[in-house]
Amino acid sequence: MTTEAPAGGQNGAASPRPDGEPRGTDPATMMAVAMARLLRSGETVFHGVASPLPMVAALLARRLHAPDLIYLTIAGGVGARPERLPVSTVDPALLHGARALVTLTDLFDLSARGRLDVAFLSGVQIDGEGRLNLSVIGDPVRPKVRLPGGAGSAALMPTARRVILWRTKHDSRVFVERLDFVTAAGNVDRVVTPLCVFARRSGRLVVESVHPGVTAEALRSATGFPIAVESGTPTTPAPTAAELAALDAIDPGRIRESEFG
Amino acid sequence: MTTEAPAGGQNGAASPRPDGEPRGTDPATMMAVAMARLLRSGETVFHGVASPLPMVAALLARRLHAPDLIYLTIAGGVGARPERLPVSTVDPALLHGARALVTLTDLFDLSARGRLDVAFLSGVQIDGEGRLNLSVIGDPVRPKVRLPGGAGSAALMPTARRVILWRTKHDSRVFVERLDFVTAAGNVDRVVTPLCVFARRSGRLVVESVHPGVTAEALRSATGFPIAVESGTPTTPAPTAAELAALDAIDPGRIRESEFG
Amino acid sequence: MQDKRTTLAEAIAAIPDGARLALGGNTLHRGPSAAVHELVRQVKRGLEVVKTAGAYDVDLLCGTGCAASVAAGFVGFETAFGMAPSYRRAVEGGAVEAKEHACYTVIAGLRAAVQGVPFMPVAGLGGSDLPAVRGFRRLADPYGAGEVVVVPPLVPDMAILHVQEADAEGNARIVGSRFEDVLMAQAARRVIVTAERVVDGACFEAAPETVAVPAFLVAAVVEAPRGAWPCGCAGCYDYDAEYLAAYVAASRDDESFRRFVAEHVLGLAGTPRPAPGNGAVAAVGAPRR
Amino acid sequence: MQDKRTTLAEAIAAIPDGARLALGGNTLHRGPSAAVHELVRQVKRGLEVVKTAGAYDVDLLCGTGCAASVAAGFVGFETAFGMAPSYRRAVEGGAVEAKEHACYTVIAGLRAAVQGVPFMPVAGLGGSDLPAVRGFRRLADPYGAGEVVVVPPLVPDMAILHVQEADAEGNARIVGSRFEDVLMAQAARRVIVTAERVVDGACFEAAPETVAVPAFLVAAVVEAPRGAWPCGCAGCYDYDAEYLAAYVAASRDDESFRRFVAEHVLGLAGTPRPAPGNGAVAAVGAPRR
Repeated sequence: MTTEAPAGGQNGAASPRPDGEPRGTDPATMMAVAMARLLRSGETVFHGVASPLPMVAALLARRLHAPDLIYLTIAGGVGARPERLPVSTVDPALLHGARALVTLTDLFDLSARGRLDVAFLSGVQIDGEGRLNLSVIGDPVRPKVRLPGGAGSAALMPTARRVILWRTKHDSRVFVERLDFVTAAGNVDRVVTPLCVFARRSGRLVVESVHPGVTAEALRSATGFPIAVESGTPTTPAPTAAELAALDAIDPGRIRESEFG
Repeated sequence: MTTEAPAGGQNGAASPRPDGEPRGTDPATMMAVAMARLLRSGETVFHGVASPLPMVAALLARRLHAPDLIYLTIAGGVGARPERLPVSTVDPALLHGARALVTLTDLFDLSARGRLDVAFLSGVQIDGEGRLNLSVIGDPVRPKVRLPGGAGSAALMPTARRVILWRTKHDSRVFVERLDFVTAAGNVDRVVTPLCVFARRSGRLVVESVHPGVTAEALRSATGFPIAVESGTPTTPAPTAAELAALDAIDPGRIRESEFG
Repeated sequence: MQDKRTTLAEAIAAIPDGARLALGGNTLHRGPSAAVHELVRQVKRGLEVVKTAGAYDVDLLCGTGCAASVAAGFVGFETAFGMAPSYRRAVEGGAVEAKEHACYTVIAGLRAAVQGVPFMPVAGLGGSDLPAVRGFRRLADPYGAGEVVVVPPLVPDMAILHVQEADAEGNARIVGSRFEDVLMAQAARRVIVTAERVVDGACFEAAPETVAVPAFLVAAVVEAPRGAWPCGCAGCYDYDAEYLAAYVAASRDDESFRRFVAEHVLGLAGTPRPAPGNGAVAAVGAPRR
Repeated sequence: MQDKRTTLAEAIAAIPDGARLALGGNTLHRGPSAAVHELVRQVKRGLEVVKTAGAYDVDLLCGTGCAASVAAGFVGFETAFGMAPSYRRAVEGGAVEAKEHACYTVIAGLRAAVQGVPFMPVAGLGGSDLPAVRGFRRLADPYGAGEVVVVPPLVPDMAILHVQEADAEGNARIVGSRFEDVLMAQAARRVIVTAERVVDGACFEAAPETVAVPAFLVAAVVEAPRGAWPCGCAGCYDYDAEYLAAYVAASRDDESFRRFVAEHVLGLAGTPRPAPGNGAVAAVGAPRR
């Protein structure tokens, strides 16, 4: 999965970095923590290529509340305990400590037969139903922008039990009313962005919580499809001291920030 | 593949053991040598379970005229060099010296895509087209005799480039006019028995050569379908000294005889 | 790390009557015999046994009335011991249904299960009566002119595999031939691993390629030294020719079979015969005894 | 034992224009870059490149005019280096056809090739525009009510794999992640293996599980130290971040790309850059440099 920008690699350029907020509310930390909180012990959890935030989130969850989380990657090491975090999330660093090897084929099959609990996926465009586009901007045959391609998404989104989308840029070119191409659609459970967490209810993305310091107006104007942000919409809890300590231990080099421009 | 008898395990009870013939014309040796001669260097050659004669034949051919023969078994060791020959032809002895492991699935796939050169198969019944029955005698639903089953034959016979059938018993209950059940049909090239070698021409088995000491009459009466044995039908050449020496080296314990009663 | 170790009795108790069981190994090699003995002791009924090529395991489950059907490409004791006597008798007498298969159609059904698809195409099978008697359909190739046999999914409720080494979490190391064990582990709803030795999984980190089944597919781990006996277990022990010959001989009629089972299976109470050699995993393919 | 060793130039010379090439590895890891450089030097044209997730290999073949189409689930340099610039430009300009795929549909096509069947069913894909734009058909389940997408066979004329060790006969040992290399080796009509080191195959006998591709599938073996560079090669070297960043930067326009290729690819003449470390295969997953 990729969060590569459609043009020029200026990822996260629109991401807010609120000043004066408590430690740990920078977007990368907020996202990693919010994503980790969605994972449960015992679940099989997969991410693909170009997925530093899911990597950090899965390792964070396993260190904290989900010790029996089964961490699966394209590198194929099952339950790896990396000594350093790579920027490439297919890196052999993700084999360290693994006691068994699987292939990407094995992992797609796992999902296909309904045994993958969580897949992390992303989209260059994401619509109000949580569908995504990683294929093209413009006409599919002669596109304005050829995107990297959907990787695992078209196969995993309908078959993984829960799909968690993440995207480090939250603006109205990403969260769009209408996709240029539907690369994948399916079992989206949550969408985590630098501004908020969406949940999918009755087939539509709704704002579940707004990150500290993000205004309703900022969120609405950054989102290309209609959303409701009520006064009662909760604020995403800031990272706890335990979460921040665990993050420091897992990701001292702040690889989680590598997806941001 | 099996040569187990349909009732009572009296394999080879009807096999002739001509007296006074030169050394090496015993049925097991004749068959092993005749089967080995059919193999060529560079070919991928497979046998399944219960296949001592094909095991000996493949190793013999590799030692003599087919040094680059690729010897494949269900044990999965590619190019094994067994230190002793097992009676069970799935034995880990067939892993010794292997430099790569494959599975039975890999080998069926190899044949399915047209890349298996030779499969050795057998039948409890074999008809005049070279089709075989390893499933049932009598009615398929409530059989008089439940046979072991076709193992690889139904899949391999139509897809392997050349199928070599062997059977250590040659009588009119084995070589029949009509099968009770067609377990498998396909690319039969030769059939090797204690009495003769059949070749398949225009879809029918014809006698290619008769083993030393076997009369035309004996062969005809042992075969349940019509065959032509002309005065010009060649005699299968007796094993050469080189073949016998190689056999002694490969199979000092005469495992090749284990299929005979 | 979840500790999935349990006793053989408990692991097998979780299998309901009527379950579809895939058994690892091939003919005389690495069959999960200790688990099969426990199935017999627990008087399971109505089992469907799935195997590419079975011998003692399939035959014993048929002779003891545990199996109602067998989906296998081959059932027999190979050249040394001949036909499977109880399987034959049970099928011929109508007590067990022999679901005609090629090994490759068993594999195809397992593959459909692994891949979560409603059917798996299989090359070959032309001219065979097998597709017709099994009701396997043919589908036209939507991209070309031909057609191909498709096999429906074969989803085992449980796969039972015997391996040389496993850790407490379920990572299972197979020495030598893997046969269809990996496919079965992926296809099945649950997996029981019995192992010659339960080891510290840290030892797998140096050679994870030798671990055939990852722990997350495994529900229960049972330490079962000589758990393949009377099958062989590569690197550990050869098949027990004397026992197998006695088994086949005793199977000549129901009465002698019952006596044999009472003595050798029901009387075993989970304790395998003492090993003739030591239990260490030696190099595969080396001469034995 | 056949000695299949040859030079990179000769191995690549056997590939005709218009061939369908499957490339092993994944994104920045163990791609067969030395072979790709040789394809560029030999000015191949009209290639179809098959890969689950490609980066430098696919991008370079697009930028140099070697590739006419790409069948891949993903083409990009991951987070550190961003989009694949030449791939983008070539597809957007119409010079290269991007055959839309999920990684799993590439795998399904390869599986159909491996199994010699006219199509392979694939679970998932519901709601995606992919089956429609690729012309993938849906078939009704003859055993039930649903339907499933089926993918036609994807048969590479050649698979090119870079591995850590191979013997002269072609047995290929992969350390760490195997990606789709094994599937590609089985699916392809011919296989070229490039290896960090050609070793005496006797050393594989102690651990045949580590040999991913058996020799009988392999047509040619080329010793190519640092043959994955600028990709990484597990246990040997990391990907070359500096080079890749320079490559992506130089790809901003045709002129600077051409200069970069002339200097770094055409100028290489088969000689990879000197290794920053030694070439020994170390434990995978250990910290590097």
